[in-house]
Amino acid sequence: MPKWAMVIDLDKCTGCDACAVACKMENNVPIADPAEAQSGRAMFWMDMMTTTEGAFPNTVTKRVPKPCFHCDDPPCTLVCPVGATYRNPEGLVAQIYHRCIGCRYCMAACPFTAKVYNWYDPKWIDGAEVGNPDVSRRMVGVVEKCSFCSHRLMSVKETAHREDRPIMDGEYVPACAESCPAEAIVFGDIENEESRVYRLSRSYRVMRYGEDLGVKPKVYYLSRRTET
Amino acid sequence: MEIKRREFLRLFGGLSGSFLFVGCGLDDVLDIPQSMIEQARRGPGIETWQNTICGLCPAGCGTRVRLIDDIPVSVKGNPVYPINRGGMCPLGLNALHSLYHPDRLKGPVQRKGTPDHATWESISWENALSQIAERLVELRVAGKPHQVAFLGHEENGLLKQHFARFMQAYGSPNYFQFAPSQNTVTPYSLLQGHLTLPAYDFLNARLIVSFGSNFLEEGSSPVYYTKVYSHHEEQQTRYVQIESRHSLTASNADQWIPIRPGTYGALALGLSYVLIREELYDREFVRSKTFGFEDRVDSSGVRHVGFKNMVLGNYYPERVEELTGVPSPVILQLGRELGNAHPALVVGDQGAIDNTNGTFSTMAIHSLNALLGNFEREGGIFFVDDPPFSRFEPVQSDVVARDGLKQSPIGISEGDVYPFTRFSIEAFTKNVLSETPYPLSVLFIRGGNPLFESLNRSKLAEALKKIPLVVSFDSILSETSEFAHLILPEHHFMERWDAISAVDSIPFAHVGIQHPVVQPFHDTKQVGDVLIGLAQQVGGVVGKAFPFSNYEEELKFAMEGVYKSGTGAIAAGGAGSLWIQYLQQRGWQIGRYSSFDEFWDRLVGQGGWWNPIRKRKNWDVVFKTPSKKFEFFSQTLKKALDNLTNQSGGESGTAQNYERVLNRLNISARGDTVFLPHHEPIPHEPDMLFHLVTFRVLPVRDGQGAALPMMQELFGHSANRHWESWAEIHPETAAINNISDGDWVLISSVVGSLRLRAKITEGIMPSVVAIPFGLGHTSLGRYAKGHGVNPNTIMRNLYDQLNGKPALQATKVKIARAT
Amino acid sequence: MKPENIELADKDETLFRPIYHTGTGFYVTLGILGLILLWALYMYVMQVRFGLGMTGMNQPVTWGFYIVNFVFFIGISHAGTLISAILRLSKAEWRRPITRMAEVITAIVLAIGGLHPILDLGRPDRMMNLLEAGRLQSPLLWDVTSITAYFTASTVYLYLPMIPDIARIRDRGGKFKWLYAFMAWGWQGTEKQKRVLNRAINILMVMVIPIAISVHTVISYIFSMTLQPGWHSTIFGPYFVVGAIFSGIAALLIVMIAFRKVYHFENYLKEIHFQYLSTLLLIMSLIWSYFTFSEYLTGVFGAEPHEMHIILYKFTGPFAFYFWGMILCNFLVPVIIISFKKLRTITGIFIASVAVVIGMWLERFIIVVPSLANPRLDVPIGIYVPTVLEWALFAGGLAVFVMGFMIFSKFFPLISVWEIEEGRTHGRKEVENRIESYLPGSS
Amino acid sequence: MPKLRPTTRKLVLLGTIGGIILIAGYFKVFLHSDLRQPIQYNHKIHIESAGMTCVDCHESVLVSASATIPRLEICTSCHSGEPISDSPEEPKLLKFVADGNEIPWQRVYSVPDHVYFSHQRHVTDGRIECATCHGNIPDFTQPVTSTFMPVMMESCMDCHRLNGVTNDCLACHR
Repeated sequence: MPKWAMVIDLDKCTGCDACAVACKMENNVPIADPAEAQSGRAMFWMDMMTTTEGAFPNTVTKRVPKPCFHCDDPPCTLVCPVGATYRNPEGLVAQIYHRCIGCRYCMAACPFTAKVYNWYDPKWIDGAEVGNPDVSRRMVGVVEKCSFCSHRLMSVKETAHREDRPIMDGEYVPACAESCPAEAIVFGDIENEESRVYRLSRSYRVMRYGEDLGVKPKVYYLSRRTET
Repeated sequence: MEIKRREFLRLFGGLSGSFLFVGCGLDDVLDIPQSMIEQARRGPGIETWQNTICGLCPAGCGTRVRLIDDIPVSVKGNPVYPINRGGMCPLGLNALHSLYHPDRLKGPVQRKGTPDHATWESISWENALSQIAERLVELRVAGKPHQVAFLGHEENGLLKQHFARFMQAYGSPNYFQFAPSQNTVTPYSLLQGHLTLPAYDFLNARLIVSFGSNFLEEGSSPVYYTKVYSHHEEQQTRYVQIESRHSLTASNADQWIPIRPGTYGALALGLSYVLIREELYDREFVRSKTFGFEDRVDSSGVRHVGFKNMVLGNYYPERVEELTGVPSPVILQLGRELGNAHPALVVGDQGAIDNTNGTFSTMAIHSLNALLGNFEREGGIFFVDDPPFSRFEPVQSDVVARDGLKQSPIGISEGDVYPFTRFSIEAFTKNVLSETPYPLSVLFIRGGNPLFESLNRSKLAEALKKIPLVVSFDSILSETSEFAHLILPEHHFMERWDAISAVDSIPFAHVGIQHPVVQPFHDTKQVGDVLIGLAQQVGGVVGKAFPFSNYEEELKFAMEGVYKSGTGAIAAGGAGSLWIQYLQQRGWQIGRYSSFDEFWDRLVGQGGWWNPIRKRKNWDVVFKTPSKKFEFFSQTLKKALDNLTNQSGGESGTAQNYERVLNRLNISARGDTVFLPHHEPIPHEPDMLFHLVTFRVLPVRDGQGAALPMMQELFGHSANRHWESWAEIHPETAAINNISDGDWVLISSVVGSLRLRAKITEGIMPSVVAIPFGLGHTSLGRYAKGHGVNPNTIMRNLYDQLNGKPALQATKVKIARAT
Repeated sequence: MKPENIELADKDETLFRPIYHTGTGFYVTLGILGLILLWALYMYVMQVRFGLGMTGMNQPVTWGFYIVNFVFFIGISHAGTLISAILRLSKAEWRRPITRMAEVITAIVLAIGGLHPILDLGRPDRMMNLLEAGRLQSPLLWDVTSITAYFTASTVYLYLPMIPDIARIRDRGGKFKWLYAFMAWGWQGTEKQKRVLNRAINILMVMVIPIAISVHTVISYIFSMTLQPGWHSTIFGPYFVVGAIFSGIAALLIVMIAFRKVYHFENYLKEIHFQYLSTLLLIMSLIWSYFTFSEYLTGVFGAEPHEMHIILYKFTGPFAFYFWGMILCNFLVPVIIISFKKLRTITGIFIASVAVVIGMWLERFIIVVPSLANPRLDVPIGIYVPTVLEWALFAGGLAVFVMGFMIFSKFFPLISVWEIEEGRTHGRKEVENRIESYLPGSS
Repeated sequence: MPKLRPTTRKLVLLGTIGGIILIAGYFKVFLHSDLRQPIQYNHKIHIESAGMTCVDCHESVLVSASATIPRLEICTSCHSGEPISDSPEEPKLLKFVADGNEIPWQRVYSVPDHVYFSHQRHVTDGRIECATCHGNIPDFTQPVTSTFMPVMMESCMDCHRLNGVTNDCLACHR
């Protein structure tokens, strides 16, 4: 069974936000209206964390793209009362929107604030295939989050099965990795020793958020800076 | 990050907070034609991909459009297109929303009433075109074709040629491009004699020192530079960013050197001092390929000071530190680094050039490249060939056209104001208002949003009102097109044919083909076709200038030239750098297409053509100056000033006349220094303590992205502001003025003031306030209107002395806490 | 309402008075509370219609008033059954006029508190998923279970000791006779019935104590089972239980003082009851302060950056006002008032109790919001400002509480009549015997 | 149990009746299908007499997620101009053909937006007969108006379980 993981090279990443938009477009993530966005309800599955540190002129601005980390021991699935979020055998932490009752316990439990919530019914044009028809449109009151574009995995699997071959490295990539102009996001099967992700995840530059929490995130960051 | 106690105290005030019963979410985010909705409901869900070129900014990235049952559902980068290689910027990825934008005009409209109380009525294409054609014919009959002007924006490649051809055939000298980048070429032409921007070989440089050029965000093709940057992470190229603000580029650079706005040139000269003093410059190049480095005695026996002694005498580190605020040890260190890293590349743009002394500053910056001998070599600077389009038949002008073309252009001022401008919006405004040298009868505006970007908005609006017929090609009603009489909406880039090429500073020749990915949604037309239609209605020589039934045909004809040239190749996978090296060694060949049709089909299918192989140029091609060398001492400038002195009457060359010309141009230097790269002081305003600096962010760029809701949301995401502008202020400044993060502040200049939220950040000089440009629209559709502020509205009407480029960093402001 | 058989009127007539005599004040109050409730209902309908966006919650402050109030109300509910059970179990004679009111608080507040998680749901229509697809690993489901158990146990525990009193009302006649007849379950006061009743009460009161403790422990688990700094703490279970009992006693005191005043129960609720209960309040205040101290001391001493960040956020940051307010209300005010005999008047105790209730509410607020507002990663920290909607629902909850009490008082006596009687007849002798048995020399 | 008073008894009775009505109403409203197709299409005749197969009209069934409801174009390949049968339904069809309007077929089988169901995956890859889910359509003389197998998650999951196919939520939910 493959285990999907992501490596983000922060030394290559410039923080251009292309991943955030690619993700929003791919996954039909709604746009919050201005007042809502300003009050902290803008929805990003792939968020860009920006912090400025250090005193002038030795300023350092860290820009870190943050998807869901798809932890191997996810704290969010543990607390879901209805099993609307769970970790599938391939290590994807999935969100089943129609099971979700909107208690937001998973959001409170996620140490990385990776989940977003539909505070209002998002506006879609009735019946029109707005955006990506491969991804469902969510409704008011459910939690959603980065899915590693699992719908792409499903279609890749279908093709691979039809052609009777294993999934190749780089065949299944989420929208963010695909659109990154800096090629900073690499995606693949971390259990496959031939894969780029496997190689990169063993780099001396690697770090993960929340490693001390023991949740085993599957998003690895590469950075020459000692602390990211 | 800090938040306000006040906001929390509201808690027990309790009744505040957003409380909306309606208006949750955005209404009608998109406007999708009903037929498509039906199609989506019934279709089998067959997926297809089409390659085209993104048209949301002039960078021209290759895109792949994903269609399900012929409905575009997403856009991503074209992995084989040489500029972006599969990468995309946020704006480009959001292209579909511009296609489905609910405020796109559904067809041509005509204005009834004044611009302030306008109603827009639909009008048929035939009617609209015949109205315009009638006027054009009338003007030609009256012998006044020069009273027609065409204001383009950043079009390049074939379309630019198309517009120019139309205007030439019609007989008007007034084809201008209103793009802020238009005049950036002046310093390079003064030093090198070229009227195109140089291209930089970033890929092979080991050290890149950028003077205010925020190329990752504001460059001509941010995606290309981002690709290069990430490639550099592997080969460990060092980036040094010199800028007043900690921009995206600065934050990704290895070193950020904050500098006072308007003093970039002084720092560059300070670095020259170090290079010269420590003899780290390329002596062989300087000796053989430059002019005016050493002192010299001219033919008439007058002694002229050279660049070397001028620099050594004036720009010693302590003085430069005083001018720029950059500590002298940093100057020394950077100077030595420049001299020791091979190849080291110096680029200057936005920050450096956007000031009243921009031309001289950029000359000083570019001189560093000469000192380093960075011409025609790896990791250096060169000029890219134009793509080998087919040659068009020369335009057969008639008498009317010839007379019209002899008239002086209306976008350029007479005499000693902006002697090197290609187009000055300020001069244009003045000329139109004063009807000198002639009144303007018809104005076409295509692309951009001059009124939004101009520093002198009210005057420009008046000028537009004065023109009897203004025709705009905007697809969404904008600030500028509100002043148009007719709007002939153009196709969305996914609906039209076009060729995108010669993007500034991309170091290889390329052509990207835009082709219709979808049937046009609305009753719109490609501008090229509109002009062909007009030309044919005008008839005569004008009609004959376009022997094509439509623009697509013209495009095909032009590309035949590319096919026949036998150079370059259609963009394809696997064209990595190794492969290019291999081809370079063995000679580049196509030979894979049996016919033009095959070439054409593949070209349209793959998205474009490129030629990474550049022929080495002779030095007399590289330097087109009078001396055929790099001129530290610009003879072109000298000649121009001499001419001005002669024109201004009196005895030629007298000191008194010179003095007057220099004063008029606001040049404070005297003697030979005037013609050498030097630092000119910027306007001083004693009671205003802060420099106002603006910047552009990727999602919105020149303001057109503000029409898209997702880009509005992303606009200030990094500053935790959405759909809103903010002012970046240094903590020290904030403390003095008792401002904390998120407070409302009032930024006032002598022109006006803006109220916006403060963002306290260590990433800015204490003497600088930075406001992002792009929001503050009063038009441009429902999503752009009424969000944020436009910093250009409080800028003083200041321009570069030599080329009339708006001085976007020259205004000084004061800050106060707003209530 | 007039009793049919006046001769049945006994010396505890005061206790029955509220059932038969209703003043205009009652209707006015009820009307006002009813309006508040309607307002809250309207607001809730709006919330269901438009979504939780109507509240002040956002990213990352995903929990706000509803969860705060949930913990707060459930905490108050501990007043009742638990205290009454402990007092019964320890055979404290002074408990007799108190137990009923305490148990009523539990039943009503538990119902209100238990509803709060439902108010908080984004999709209340999918509530049944909890039963159909419930995952027992989720602390939220532990809550559902233990609150249901506690609610069942405490309503039964309220109901059983009420049977003799209901029978008495039934016998007195008057309106709703069928209701009383139904509820009295054929009580005739025979020895056998009494024995069975006592037995049932004894079993229940032993059962109720662990259930009650489990309820609040489990509620604390909702927080402490996550990895969030400020929440992930082993002390949370007992800390919450103590806090619950603490706020419960305060609420009980408020209710007692209010009804004593309104229904003239001075004869039953004497100074001594308040003295005893306030002593208990003082003890709980001290225990609570001890727990608070331990909780924050470990945090400060360990100074783990995230933990410390949140502690500072509470101590000196935007939440300092609430934090120190909480210390004032929960520690300084009750300790000062109750320690000094001069201040320990009914008014004084009332003030202290109100302070404690407010303080405990602040405590819940301080636990829930700051941890959420300061996520571990450098994403923008949240600002939480509740909207009118949340205030309305809070007010609605309080209104239901008061209304519930008022309506209850119109149907049943607020003080257990038969237990008072029992106290008069058996109590004195029993206590004498008991004391006898404590003394040295007795067998 | 104490004896109930008449009022109580009445209440209980009323409550029971009301409940029954409500439940019946629920089923009436939500489960009863009252579809009317625009043309009384006869599958049997087309398959038996005309010798057609499912794929002839539902042309995408083997290659895409959606089987597609036939477009008018498919009908016109046989039915154009003169009627070829004496069925009273054919003139209706010819009217649609003459007007060039698509026939407003009512969709019977549909999965919600959050479910991904692919015909290709089931028919081409999984080799499942059409009849397994759609019933014996070749015997239908009337158009389809109700589902043969209820389109419910249980039906899917049962079948998946029986055939040893994954029941991972992500396999179908998106």
